Amino acid sequence: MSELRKLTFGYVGLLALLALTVGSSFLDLGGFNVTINLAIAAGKAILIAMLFMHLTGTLPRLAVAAAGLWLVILFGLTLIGS
Amino acid sequence: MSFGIPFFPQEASSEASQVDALFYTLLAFSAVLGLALTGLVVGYAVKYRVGSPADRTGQRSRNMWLEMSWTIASLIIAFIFFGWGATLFVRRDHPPADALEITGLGKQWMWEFRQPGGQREINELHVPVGKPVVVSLAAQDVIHSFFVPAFRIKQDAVPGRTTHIWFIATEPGHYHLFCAQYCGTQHSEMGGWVTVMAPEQYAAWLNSQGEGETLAASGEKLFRVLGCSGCHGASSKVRAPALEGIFGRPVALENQQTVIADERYLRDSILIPKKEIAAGYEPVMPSFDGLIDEGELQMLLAYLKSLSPQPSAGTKP
Amino acid sequence: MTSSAMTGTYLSEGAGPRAWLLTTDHKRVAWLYLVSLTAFFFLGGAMAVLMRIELATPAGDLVSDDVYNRLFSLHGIIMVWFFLVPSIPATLGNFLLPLMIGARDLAFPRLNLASWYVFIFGSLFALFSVVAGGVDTGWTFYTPLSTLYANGFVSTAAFGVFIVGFSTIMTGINFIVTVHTLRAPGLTWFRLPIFVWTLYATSLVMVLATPVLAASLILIVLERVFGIGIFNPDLGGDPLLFQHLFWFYSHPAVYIMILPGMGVVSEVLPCFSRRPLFGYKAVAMSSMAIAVFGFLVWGHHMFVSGQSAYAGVVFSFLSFCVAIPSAIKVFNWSLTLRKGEISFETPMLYGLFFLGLFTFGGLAGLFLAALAVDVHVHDTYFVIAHFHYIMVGGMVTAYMAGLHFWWPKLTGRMYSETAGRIAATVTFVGFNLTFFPQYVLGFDGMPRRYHTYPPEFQFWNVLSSAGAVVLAIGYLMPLFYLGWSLFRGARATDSPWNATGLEWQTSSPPPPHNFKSMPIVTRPAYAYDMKGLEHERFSPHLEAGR
Amino acid sequence: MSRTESVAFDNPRRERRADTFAMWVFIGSEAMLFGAIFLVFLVAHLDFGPAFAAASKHLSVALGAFNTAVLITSSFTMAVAHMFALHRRWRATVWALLATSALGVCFLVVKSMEYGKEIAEGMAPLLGLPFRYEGPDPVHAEFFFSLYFTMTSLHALHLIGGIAVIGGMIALWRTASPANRLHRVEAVGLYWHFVDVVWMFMFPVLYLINR
Repeated sequence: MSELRKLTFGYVGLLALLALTVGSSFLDLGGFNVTINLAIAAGKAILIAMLFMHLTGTLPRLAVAAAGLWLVILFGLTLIGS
Repeated sequence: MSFGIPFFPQEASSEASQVDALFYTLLAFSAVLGLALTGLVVGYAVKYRVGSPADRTGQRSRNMWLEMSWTIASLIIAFIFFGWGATLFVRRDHPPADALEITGLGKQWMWEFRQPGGQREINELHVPVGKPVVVSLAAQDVIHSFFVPAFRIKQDAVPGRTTHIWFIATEPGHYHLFCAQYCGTQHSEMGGWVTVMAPEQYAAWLNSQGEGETLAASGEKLFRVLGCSGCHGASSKVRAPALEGIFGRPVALENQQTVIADERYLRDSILIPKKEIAAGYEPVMPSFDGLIDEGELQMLLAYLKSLSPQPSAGTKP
Repeated sequence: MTSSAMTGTYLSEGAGPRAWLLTTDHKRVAWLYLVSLTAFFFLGGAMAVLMRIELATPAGDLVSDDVYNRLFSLHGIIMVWFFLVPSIPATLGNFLLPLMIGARDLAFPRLNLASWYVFIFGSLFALFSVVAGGVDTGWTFYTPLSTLYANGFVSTAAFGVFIVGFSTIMTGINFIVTVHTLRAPGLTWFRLPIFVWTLYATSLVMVLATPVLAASLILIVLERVFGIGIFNPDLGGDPLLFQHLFWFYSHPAVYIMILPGMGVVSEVLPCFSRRPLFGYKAVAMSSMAIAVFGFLVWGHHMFVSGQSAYAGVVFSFLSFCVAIPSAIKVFNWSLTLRKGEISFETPMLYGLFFLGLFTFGGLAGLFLAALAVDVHVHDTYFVIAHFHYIMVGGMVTAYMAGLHFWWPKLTGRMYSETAGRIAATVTFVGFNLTFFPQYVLGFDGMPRRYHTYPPEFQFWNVLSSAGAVVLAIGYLMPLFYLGWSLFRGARATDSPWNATGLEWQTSSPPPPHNFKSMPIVTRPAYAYDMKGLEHERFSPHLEAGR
Repeated sequence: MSRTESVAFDNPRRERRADTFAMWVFIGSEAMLFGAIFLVFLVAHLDFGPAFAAASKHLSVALGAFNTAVLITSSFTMAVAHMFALHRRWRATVWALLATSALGVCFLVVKSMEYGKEIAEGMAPLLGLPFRYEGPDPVHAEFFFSLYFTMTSLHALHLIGGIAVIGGMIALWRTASPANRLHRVEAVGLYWHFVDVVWMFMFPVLYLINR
């Protein structure tokens, strides 16, 4: 069943990314640690969204895009103020 | 004033007439546009009421040219008002260098001011006419807001930071001082009067108040009582940064960054000494958070600023 | 018509509390909301009247400062969260959205009923705070006043608002999904009535902004109950961060409130002018623009708060931008009247009054967006006047317009036209008398939330207080003649105003699942200039090919 | 009519699409809730970076990483349940759902062990418990722990909600039609995965600040 293989691939990928994020945090990369951690977290989120949540179709993507845009507004405009 | 009914507030600062110019322009614009629209709607309502003989041919339910032109016209007008308001606003950040510096402390429910010479006033503020005055504001408990309608100025006093407001009073007189930010039970009682006096009278008034201890002098005393001088003093055994001339200077930090030693930095260094550690020093300073109140903090800041020769006009964080 | 006209309608399907309290019919849920919101409106209104009576004299002689502070705080909390935010969406929107798009119900009928129960559950907390002794933080819950210094029942009130937020989100999700998935065949996006567009835009704001309010209220409750210090400067917290989070919700919330009002007026004006809405697409798109831009301007509540001047300039610029779509709408509504055949029934009177009041409220917004002027009038009665012109003069007037417009559809009965016109006029006069003086007061420098004030402000305050009494009469009148019409009103025909729109094609009141057969739409909205619209727009005998 | 749950739909496929869309809208809404809390954390982190980094070292990376793996596994079993549901293998679906909720319970057990350890060590600034913290800048370490407890308990509440809904769904399993079963599994699955995604961000942000 190729579907199961896809899910297993996602599962193994997620575990690998987890190992990577824990491992990288023990290296001292200055400010880059946070960036790397967040990038890996975003990677995990994309894996889950695409493989587990089947993020397809216009409407679900619209909902995700809207929330993403609004989060950018919230973070961006708050941080210019402080 | 007409028949004792107040239509327009007094103008008593250099800012007031400029803000009013913008205000009245906006008022004229709003009146013209508002009345024109009202006239249009009422006119249509009368002309095209049911049964009227008006001509109804050639009606359209959209007109690209018309819609584009009013959109663009609105945009242009909006940007003009934006630019005008913003130009006046950004000057709030740039007080003249020779300004008289007064500290104001808001607490439930009173304003406490300290003149540069140390004279203390409660819910009263005396200022000379024609001279720039900077009020450095702090709050002891909740957010308050320093508001003098006749000067057209307002600034919140926020706990945990110092904010500034400046003005040049132009008319001698007696003006309302309000707290504009809701601050609890007796919010509406919090306030009093700003008295604008001719410079000679102001000087005389200062004298009659007695030569109080200046804020900086109180701060210096506090500096010794709290034991700051034990480490920061020239002859101390513990190595701590010297504070002479620190205000406004760049400080190298342990994490390779550099910050300007402004009021925010000094305040944080007293209350949160571990936050930004000066390069080359051990982080041994204890926090004074909870040991001193806002008023005492203002004294210490005034003292530290007095150690720097340059004028200490407010720089906002 | 005889009483047999009432059988087979949603009203005749089961009586008694069980049939109403367990209903999943969107039309009945709308009534549940209507009744509860009316109660909250008059509760909040009574507090406003008490405040105005207190303010008739400069001294604090009627109530003490503590009581006064509780009055304006609860007035704000109740009016904003328990009336204005749900008002049009939860009542008229709930009733009309499925009807207008030709659906049998909202996408999730049980979720819809659940949202009302959540609303009631949340409102119990708020009512508890009222009865137990009130809240004195203002509706804005600014920290650190609300977390460290206020001694009222802040936690319960904030928790109540938090819960009501869920009800708002549920309604928003339901509406968004309904509009996307349940439109009748032929009903394309640009054939939708503007009311549906505005409900959609409002739902978008509800779904994306309310959670941020929920987060900030959770943090307030946690600070008060558990003593954590996120907004407490003594613990390293930042009181301004609360203002950012709060206004990220509360400024868009203003658009949650006003957008559906704009939608109602976009239905009423074309109907009584017998003209299509001028610039339909521009009005639809400007509703969406308002919903999006509304999120970019919250910092204009914080020009003097101590945020950086740079942020102030950015937020001022964006605030001027959000004025444009509103201006476009006003121009479009005005031109809709051109070459029409205008009649002045009660809904139209309210609609025209909305147009005037919204315009004068909106123009005051320009003053507030202009930085240097805002510094002077911020936190004064100028702001109070401005947002009451928008929220009460605009939103509540539109709500009354909609209520009168669709009352025949809701109830199957007609109200007294004379009484309606008198009430509309009394409201208009009372409103202006109440709030116009507050513009002057604000410019003169009277701060808001003042229990006592210097005597020179008394003249305008007396005018305003007198106006409040007139306004209260204007709002009480419909309670009586609409109530009377429920039992004694003449039977309404299916389309008493001869309006377009699918909701008018079914019976008044509608049957349980709205339409006897699935409607098919062949025309744009507001086809008032086309002949024979009753027969062509809606073809009841064609079954959809699906 | 009984093939759809809502009277508004006359066709189960359209209803399923609507359900999925509604879940995504709800997830967008939830993302704003967590986004706001993350923003609070970010602002504080920018202000008090060193204090936060020091405080973060007092959390157990081992337990945190273990729990992350548990959640990832639960997401996997949830995705498997959905796959079985698509193929109408109902018995296997139920087993996968049970495994998912068991993993959710496991996460909560480990999380409460962590809480217990932190409370015992005096690092929980809640309800007036004494805050004992050996390290620089205890004031802002306390701030960190306030945020830590707020964020993780909010996440845990969501997880408890998810477990409860799975339990309810299994309890009502026999009464539901195949179409209803499928779109319920789908809706709960989306929610579950979202709660997982939140943790994917929470874990590095809280546990892994410059070890």
